[in-house]
Order: sequence, then structure tokens, then C-alpha cells
Amino acid sequence: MPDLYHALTLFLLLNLGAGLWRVVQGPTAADRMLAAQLFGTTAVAILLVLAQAGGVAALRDVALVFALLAAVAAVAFVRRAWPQPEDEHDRP
Amino acid sequence: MTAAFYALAGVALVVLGLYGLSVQAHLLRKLLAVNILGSGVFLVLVSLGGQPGAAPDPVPHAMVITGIVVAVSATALGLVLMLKVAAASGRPTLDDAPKEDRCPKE
Amino acid sequence: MNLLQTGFDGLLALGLIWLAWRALACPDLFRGIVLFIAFGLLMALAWVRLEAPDVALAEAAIGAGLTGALLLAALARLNRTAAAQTLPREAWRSGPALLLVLAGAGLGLAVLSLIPEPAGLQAQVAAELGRSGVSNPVTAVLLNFRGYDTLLELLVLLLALLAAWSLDADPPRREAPAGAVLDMLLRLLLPVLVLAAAYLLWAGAHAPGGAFQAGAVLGAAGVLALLAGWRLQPHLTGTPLRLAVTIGPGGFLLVAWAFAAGRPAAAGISAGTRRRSDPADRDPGHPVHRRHPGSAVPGLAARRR
Amino acid sequence: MTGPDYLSALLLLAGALFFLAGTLGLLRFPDVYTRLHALTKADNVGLGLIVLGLALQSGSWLVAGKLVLIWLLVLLAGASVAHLIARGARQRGIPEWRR
Repeated sequence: MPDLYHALTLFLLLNLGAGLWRVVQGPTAADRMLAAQLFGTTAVAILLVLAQAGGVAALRDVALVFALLAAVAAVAFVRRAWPQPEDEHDRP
Repeated sequence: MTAAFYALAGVALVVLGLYGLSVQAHLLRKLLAVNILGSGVFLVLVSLGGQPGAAPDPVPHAMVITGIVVAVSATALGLVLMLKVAAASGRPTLDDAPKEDRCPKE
Repeated sequence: MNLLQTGFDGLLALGLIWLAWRALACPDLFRGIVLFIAFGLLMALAWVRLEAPDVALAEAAIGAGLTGALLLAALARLNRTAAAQTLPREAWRSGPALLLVLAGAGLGLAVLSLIPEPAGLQAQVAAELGRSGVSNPVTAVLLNFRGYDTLLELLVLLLALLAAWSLDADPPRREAPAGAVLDMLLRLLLPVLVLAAAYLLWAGAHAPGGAFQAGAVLGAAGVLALLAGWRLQPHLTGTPLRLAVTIGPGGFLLVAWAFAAGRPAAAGISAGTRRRSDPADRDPGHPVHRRHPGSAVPGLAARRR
Repeated sequence: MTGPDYLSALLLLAGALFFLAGTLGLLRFPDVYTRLHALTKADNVGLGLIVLGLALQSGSWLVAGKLVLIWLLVLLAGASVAHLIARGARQRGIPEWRR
């Protein structure tokens, strides 16, 4: 079982790394933000698995904080940083 | 082993942050660079504080938590200053930056 | 330590370096900020792997939540001041780069030679932990052994807030209404955020958590409310708000002053070197042992912004 | 490994599969709206299955409850953010993909 946990965290981290390609590639700002949102969820999953694997209950609190604040950056993007007409910084 | 990975990553972050801070002209970039530089220092501090098998040293942890909180307040203040500079001069760089680095004034 | 964990650590360390490089080097600022947010997420995972869950909590609340929102909001206002946001591609400077690579190599060697470090302060902290009134060593260091540092940090937060207030004549701007979904999200999320902050503060005594993390969660709650267009009532924003943000450092100062005035010999001496016969050391109700009341100040500091 | 162990291993692997599907969708789908669709699979089902698998292993109702709470919070945030981004994309006239 521990090996499965560690393989799972490694797999999830690789997943996250693959998602970075979408941040770099765009093409729209929304695509980059979507990828960041997926990173947050993946980090929550990694933390929960690590908490179980290492028997460290505190990591569930870290995951809890991640889950609570998952929306903050995305809301800041939608309410502030998203340019009204999609413009030049959305080109790849 | 774990500590060595992260300590070296911390050193790399310090180097990257210093390079960005000294070469980039845009003030927001400079703020990002300072944050990355700080993260590198924190990584080195914490990864040197632990020994394999033993309980980690809580003193660097406490210092790094303090550092993270101070870093975010300094970043917020820096962002306000940057906005003021940009509003006053029309560009988000400092005036003593070399000419070719300045953003074209719109 | 098996191969899978080593792979995880190596990948995470490389990912951190790559993200930092791309965040600094890519020509588009918005992309750089998103990469920086991802960098904060990975930093939290790195703290977990370094057995520093307290730091991971602070990083999760600040690095992944607050900083990203602040940077994005600042970038948006930068656009509004008609400043160019896409710079001409930064020139690659080989001179500084070479110098820094050399310095970095030296730094790396120095750090590697320090890795089997003889001993930190964990033995001293463990020896004094029983008298600190809490069982989480990091909280004990922050609020007992280095209480004056923490007081000064509250003052740093207050100063940053005051400076931002004095500089920032934020022109009132028209905002689109938040919409039903965002309003609903806030109505559901804000009470949970406040509850979670209280939980982190309470848990800090015996488990990872504590005042800073709780304050950061409250701060993020305030930022979220600001982003949705919720504002304080006008009659609360003047003197009452100013009083509220000074209560924390003020109360802490008062406790420190009372402590120093009452027992001049012990003032300014850290707990580690204090005389063993000190009667106050055994008194759990002594002011120094209490959690300071200013834990909400980081939250307030962020709330105004 | 006993019966529950196999079950939770199965759930964890299924969850990982959904994360993979979400990432692949994010990388391969042609426009924002379809990528949004892929993302929610990882958010909702992937994390849900992993939470379920871990809850079977946790051996305590309290821990299981906390896991479910975390999942519900991610669901709430994910659903709201997905809506906000989709609405914003429509308002800004980001075109839908047509074959």
C-alpha cells in the first residue's frame, strides 16, 4: 500500500507538470487560469495521499486550506485581471 | 538526500531571483524576482535545519513563517509603490533604467 | 527513502526551478503571474516533503492564495494606467549571468558541505517546550521564545498597511455586479473561512497551525469579499477601522510593556536564558504565555487593500 | 492486503485515471469550453474517487468526514470558478470550436 501511495503522488505530480504546457501555450488567458485551477485540485489530492502515506494528519489541514482558497486566484482573475476584449496578451 | 535536493533547488532559486532582479526592468518582474529569491532563501534555511531521522529544528520553521508573512506584506507595499510610479511616470520602470529597457510610452 | 520518493523530490525540485525561470523570463506578465501561482503551490508541497507542515500551511494560505490575487489585481490596475504591459524582450546579459552562476556554484558547494549539520536548536526547544504552555514547538518558538520578534512583525504589517493607505488614493471605480453565483459562493465560503481560521488558531497550540496561518486565511477571506465587490459600511471605514487595525499591535505592546515594567530583570531576555527560579515561568496564566490578541491583524491589513 | 485494501486501491487508481483524463483533455481539447469540461472531471470525479479510497483507509469517521469536507469545498470552488470563467468567456466573445 505505501508504494501505491508514493507512485500515486509521483503520477499526480507528473500530471501537474504536463498541465504546465497549457499555461505556457495559452492561447487565451482563461486557458492559463483553468490550468492553474487544475493544479490546485491536484495539489489537494497529492497532500491527502501524502497525509495517508506518512501518517501526518496535519497535511489534511494544509489540503483544507488549499481547498478553501482554491477560488481566490481565479476570482481575482475573473473580476480584475481578465481584459475586457481578449487582447494581445492572449496570443501564444 | 531529500534535504540536498531542496537545498540545491533553493540555491538555484536565489541565483535566478538575483538575475531577474538585476536584469529585468519592469517593476512587477522585480517583485516576482524578490519573491523567488526569498523562497530560495527559505528553502535553504529549512532544508539545512533537518537531520535524517531526527525531529526537524523548529526555529528555522518559525523564522520562515515570519519571513513568508513579511514577504507578502512587503510585496503588497511594493505593488502599491509600483502602481504609483506607473501612474506618475507612465511606465512601470524606474527612471534610471537604461534607455533601451524602458517601455515605450503609450 | 525509496526510488519513488526520490523521483518525487527530484521532479518537484526541478519543477520549482523551471517555474521560477519561466515566471521571470516569459515575455507576457500575466503568464508569468500564473506560473508564479503554480510556483507557490509547488513550494507548499516542498515544505511538506521537508517535514515542515507549519510552513506548508502558511505557504498554502499566502503563497498560493493571497499573493496571486494581489499580483493579478495590481496587474489589472497597471493596464488601467495605460502602462505598457508587454515589454520588449529582455536582453540576455551574459556578464551578470556568468557572475551569478559562479556565485551560485560556490553557494551550492557551501550549502552541500553544511548538509550533515551537527545540531540545530531542537534540543533546546524541546527542553523548554514544557514551560511554553503549548505542545507545538513552532508555535512555542514564534509566540514564546521569540515573542518580541513576533510583536515587531505585527508592527511591520501595520507599517505596510499604513504606507499603502497613505500612497493609495484608490479612485472609486465602477464594478460589474458580482452575479448570483459569486455572491452564493461567498455566502457559503466566508463563514467556513472564518471557522477554519479559528480552527487553525486553536490547533496551533498542539499541531501545525497558529496565528499567522489563521490571519492569512482571514486575509484571504477579506480579499475574496473585496473582489466580489463587498465593501465595509461607510461609517465603519474611518476611525473604527483604524482603531481595529491598531488593537492587535497595541494590545501586544501593552502586554510587553506591562511585563517589562513589572519585572525589569527579565525584560528583553529570551526564555532560553531566563533564570530558572523565575516564578512567572511556572504560571500558565502569565501574559507571556497567552496567545496574543493581534492574530487578526494580517487579515485586516489585507482586507483594506 | 485485505478486501477493503483492494477496494481502496481500485478507487485510488480510478481517481488517478480521471486526473489523467482531465489533464489530457486540458491539453488536447480545442477551446476554453471543452477544456472546462475536461477540468471538471478531474476536480469532481478524480478527487472524489481518491477521497473515497483514502476514507476507506483512514479508519476513523472524523478523518473520513474531513476528507469529504475537503472534497465538497473543492467542488464548490470548482463549480463556481467554472461558471465564472465560462460566463466571462461568453461575454468576451471567445468563439466556440466548430468542426
